[in-house]
Amino acid sequence: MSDEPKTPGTSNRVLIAWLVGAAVLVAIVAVDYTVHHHAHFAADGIDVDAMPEFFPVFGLVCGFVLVLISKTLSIALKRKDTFYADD
Amino acid sequence: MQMTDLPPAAVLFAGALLLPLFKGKWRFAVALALPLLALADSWAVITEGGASFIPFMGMTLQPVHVHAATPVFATIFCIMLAGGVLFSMNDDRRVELTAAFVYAGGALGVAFAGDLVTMFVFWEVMTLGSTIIIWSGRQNDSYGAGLRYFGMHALGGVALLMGIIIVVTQRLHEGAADPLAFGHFSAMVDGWSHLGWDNAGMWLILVGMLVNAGAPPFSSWIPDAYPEGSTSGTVFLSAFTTKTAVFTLLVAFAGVEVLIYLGVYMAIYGVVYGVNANNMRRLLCYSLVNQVGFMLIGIGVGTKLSIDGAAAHAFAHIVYKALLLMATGSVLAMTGKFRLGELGGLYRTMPVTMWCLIIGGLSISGFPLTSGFTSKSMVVQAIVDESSRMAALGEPHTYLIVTWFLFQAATAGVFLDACVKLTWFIFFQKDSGLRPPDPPWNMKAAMIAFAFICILLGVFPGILYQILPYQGEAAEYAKVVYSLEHVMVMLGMLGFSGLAFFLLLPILKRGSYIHLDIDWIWRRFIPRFWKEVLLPLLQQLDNAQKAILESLPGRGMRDANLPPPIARRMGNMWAVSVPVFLIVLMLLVYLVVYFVIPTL
Amino acid sequence: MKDNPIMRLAVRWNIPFMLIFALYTQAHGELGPGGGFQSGVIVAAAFILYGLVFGGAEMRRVVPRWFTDLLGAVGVLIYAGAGVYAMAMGYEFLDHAALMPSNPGGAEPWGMTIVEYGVGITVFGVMMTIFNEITEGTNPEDNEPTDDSADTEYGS
Amino acid sequence: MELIRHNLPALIVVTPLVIGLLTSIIGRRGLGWWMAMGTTAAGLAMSVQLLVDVLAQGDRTVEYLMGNWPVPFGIGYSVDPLNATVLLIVSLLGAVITLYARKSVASEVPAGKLNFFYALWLFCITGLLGITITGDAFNLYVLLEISSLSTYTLVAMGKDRNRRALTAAVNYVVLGSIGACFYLVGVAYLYMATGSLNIADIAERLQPIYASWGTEAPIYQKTVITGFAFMAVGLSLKLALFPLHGWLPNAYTYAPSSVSALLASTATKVGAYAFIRVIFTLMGVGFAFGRLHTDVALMVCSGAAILVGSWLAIRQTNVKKLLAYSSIAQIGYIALGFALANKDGITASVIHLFNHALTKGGMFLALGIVMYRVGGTRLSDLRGLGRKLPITMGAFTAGGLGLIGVPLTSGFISKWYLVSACLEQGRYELAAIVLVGSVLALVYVWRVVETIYFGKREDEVNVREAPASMLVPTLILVGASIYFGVDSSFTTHIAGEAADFLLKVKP
Repeated sequence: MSDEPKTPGTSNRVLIAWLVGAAVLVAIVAVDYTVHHHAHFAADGIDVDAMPEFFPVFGLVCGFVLVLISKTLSIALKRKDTFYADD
Repeated sequence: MQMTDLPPAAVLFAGALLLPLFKGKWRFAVALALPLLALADSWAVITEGGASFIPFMGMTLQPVHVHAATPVFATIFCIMLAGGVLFSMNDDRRVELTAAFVYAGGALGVAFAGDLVTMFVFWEVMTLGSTIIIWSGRQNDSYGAGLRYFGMHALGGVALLMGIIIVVTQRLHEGAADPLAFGHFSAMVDGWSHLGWDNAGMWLILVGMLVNAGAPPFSSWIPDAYPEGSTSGTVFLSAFTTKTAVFTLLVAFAGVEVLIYLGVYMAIYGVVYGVNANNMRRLLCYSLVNQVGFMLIGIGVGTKLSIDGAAAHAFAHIVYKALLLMATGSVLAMTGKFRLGELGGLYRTMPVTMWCLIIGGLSISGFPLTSGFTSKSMVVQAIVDESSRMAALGEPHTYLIVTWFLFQAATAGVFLDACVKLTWFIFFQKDSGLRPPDPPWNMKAAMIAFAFICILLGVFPGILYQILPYQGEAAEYAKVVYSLEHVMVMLGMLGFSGLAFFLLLPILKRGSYIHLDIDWIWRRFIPRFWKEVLLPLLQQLDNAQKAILESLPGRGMRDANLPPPIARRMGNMWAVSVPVFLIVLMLLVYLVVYFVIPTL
Repeated sequence: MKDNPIMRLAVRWNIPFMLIFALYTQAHGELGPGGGFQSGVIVAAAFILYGLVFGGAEMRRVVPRWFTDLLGAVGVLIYAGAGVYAMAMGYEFLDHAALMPSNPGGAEPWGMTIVEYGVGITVFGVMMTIFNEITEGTNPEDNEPTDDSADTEYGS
Repeated sequence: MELIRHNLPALIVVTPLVIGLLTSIIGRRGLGWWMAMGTTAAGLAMSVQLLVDVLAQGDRTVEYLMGNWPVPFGIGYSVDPLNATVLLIVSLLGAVITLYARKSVASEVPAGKLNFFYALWLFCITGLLGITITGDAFNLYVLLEISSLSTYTLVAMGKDRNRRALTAAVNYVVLGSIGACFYLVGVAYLYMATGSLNIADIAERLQPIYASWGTEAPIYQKTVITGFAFMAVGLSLKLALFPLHGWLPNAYTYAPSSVSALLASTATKVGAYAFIRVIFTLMGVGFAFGRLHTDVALMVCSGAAILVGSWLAIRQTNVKKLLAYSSIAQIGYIALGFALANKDGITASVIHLFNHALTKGGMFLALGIVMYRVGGTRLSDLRGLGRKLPITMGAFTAGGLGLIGVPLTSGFISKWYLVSACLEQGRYELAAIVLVGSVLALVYVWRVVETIYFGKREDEVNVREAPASMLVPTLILVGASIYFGVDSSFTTHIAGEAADFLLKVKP
């Protein structure tokens, strides 16, 4: 128990982890640019998913949207976790 | 007696009876040997194509029957039980282990049920076993949660039973050769879209199965009940109930469109509520709903590949969900804390648990080289194939396109939620000061074994593909599963939804909150309504009734000036006056019915 | 009432006639109006009249309780016994031909007579038992609740 | 042997009557029980033999003439698959519950009255068996009164434990007598119209009367119909069919434990039998249901019985009374079955007569053990008994599962047939009521089971498991109710025979 509480980013190891993560994302973007995606629903004229970097963007947007939906709902539905126990 | 004469479920039920007789190491050995024995027995039956018949009310029961999806489900149920036993062995919860054997036995029984009655009986056995597991959780609200769980499943069971009776009666009238047979229903009734009396049986069966699958509006029982199990109990719970429901839906209702919509709702619901969840095991329960949603989509699409995908995903899901719950259970066991806000910084002292959790998390999000990738992508591919097939035929298929996009969105979401968020809050974020060690060896062994299976199935999908219902389609798909395009789709989506998590970290605050769900209706609204509206009303009625009784002439006898002994003997004579009045009333009713109705 | 001389006299004079009338009713049961049931009631009425005037205890001194209780059962046994006897002899239950196999028609009145006496005895015994039950010491009543609202509740 | 076999229909009624009389005279101390036990055991043997004989007959009937007087002048006993089954139910339950009764009764009834108790016990069984076997409408009334009068007294014998037994008995006397009177009035009306008292003969003589109704000059139309109405109400009361169930809950609750068990498992069953007999044999089903719409009245009553009975059962805190209300609901299932008047319906009815007798009998016996060991049957008395009386409470729980209709219990078989009968007639709403009734049953059984296994006792009473003489009969009944749920071939066979007989399908 000698370690002092640390916040992320203060130690070198954590910094390295952050950098590796960033590097992976950059690599994904780079590789994705070279891969040919074919449109899944070409028959319906939908080819947005064949655009380069569609899926990274889609992932980011979905992450944002879902979290925002959750948090919006949370405002209305949030209760103390003893809510039902209080009966 | 040959091995194939022995129903696999019976092995586990025998185990449930035997286990209390053993202690210590022997108990461990027996408990671990029995699931493996049941596995061997299952495969003996599967290769023999087992069939046994028992006469029942002029029809035949078929307790050992091999459906196309039986091998994959029977196998995973046995493996799961063995893993769960290994995980739970340091904990002396005797009742729970026995109940787990009953529970798994019920699940295995459903997987081999060749007729509706057998299926229903094992179905209810599962309800019983799982309820006892919840009760032996001894958490704060285990008892109440178990009760709600039991009530929910009892109602589901009634719907299922009612449906079975209707369907069997209809079949008997149609002169079907085997009215009890449990098989492909959706082909028997055309026009699923109409909800008439002649389809009522099918709908009721579907509803009964969907309750167990955690479909809306009954999704909330999963996050309500499962976190109340013990560390090992929740592991058992996560595996069987929902997956047997998936199995039965797969056998009976493949290709029923409504399952797609329900599945999409569940997939999104699981993520949305999961993001908000603070209890780590409750978060995993929400993701369980999300994953079952994927399976329902697979069943609803109903092509061979999508059914394969649903079955494979159920297999993979049992493993990684158990792994995730083992890991979180280990954290709970070692720290006694389950709120994400109270944890953090555990990577220092629990590396094994951390890596297992990460592997489980990657699997649940379908990361390449994990089992989730090889199973889930089958469903995705099936949606695309079915869509282009229908496009070629000119049939409406827009819903499939929408489903595909939402499916992918939910995939991205579950990575954010069940992998990144969970790992981050438990093992990293700010240091909570907790320094617990890794759990005892048996828990570590169980986690490592399941993590190994996740990776194994991710790297060598052929192992799983060859026991799927439609092996030909699966083998075809095995050739393209690791195409660069597939891999890059997943990496791109997952990587950047992870980025979204870190970008949004400031608003992902962690308080001790729960979020209201539909179960608010029966947990809060109905009890309150009963207590504050109906109950006073009923009491008013009761008082009114008493007042009327008091005013009846017979009542006067008590107060009349009769000599005391007679008055006492008359005591409660007035209580007779109401029934006598009813007698006269009934006579009147009968006379009216007899005299008036025939003349009408 | 036992201090009222008119009552005492009337009762004492009446009882013998009642008993004789009862016997008449009994004897003519199978031919004329009457029979075991009525005669039993009349006999019992005679004794009950006695009991009403002189008190139940006095009546029970004359015909002890155990005796009347016994008669209630014995009468039916006579009735049923005649039937069982027929059965044992290879006839149907209550087929009185069994009493005189040589002359089935002549046996019938005998059978009916036996049955009627059985009925009479039983009715007498039962009437007396009922009277005894009513007049024998009444239990001190207690004040337990007699309505059953305590057994009901609304949910939990 | 041949002598006995020939006279079986008479002996099965006469034996308990004669032995009962002897019991009242000489059955003091323990002897009374031995006499009752011997008699009921013999009765069981006879009813089994009768059932075998009946099923062996080509026309499925065994006739017996009292005093060799030909029908319709004398009283004829006739046995067919239906009443052979009911005879078996009554004598089986009678024998098993008598086996149980010795210690239970000794603890609840004063020693000086034991001979009367067993005498009345045998009279009650005499009456029930007699109602079942007789083919004479008036004789049925006499036997009805024999069983009823003895039952009133048996119920009142619970007074030493709880004085409310007296009130319950008085209520029962008043209502039971009205019911019997109504039945008698009905018989009188029919006698007026037909000049006969034999059920089969009345049915035959009614045919020309029915035929005349469509014409210009109807014969005895109002007489016959009024007679039927009186009979229907009187029998509904005996059967405790909602809303005429008022006498039942308290009578069951405050009677001695063994009496409750006997009543619950046989008395209402015999009432149901009598109702079935009147509708199907006497009135003729085509007429009773086709023209007079008795079935509508029955369906409404039984549907309401299921819902109201179950609902009231949920509200009880005395478990005996809870079971009594549950019986009212179960009577609803029975009545619903024969109201549907198709083969599945009657089969369901007869099977449920049998299964419910076993199940409810077993549960009342288990409660009797609680009474014997703990001294009360309120919910609070049962609290936490799961550990103290594991076998008894296990039996009770198994019986409860049967009431709900869980598969592999006999209740499932009955409900299966009942629901398919409803569906066959297209009565979906009735099928739904049956299902709702099952859910309500789940609730009231659960309330008790929860108390038994999860309740905490404040007072640590030291109770031991019941003596074997009480435990074995309980287990026999509950075990049988489970057995007939797993292997239902026997019950479905005899019930099917009974249904075929009533619907006049010749084998």
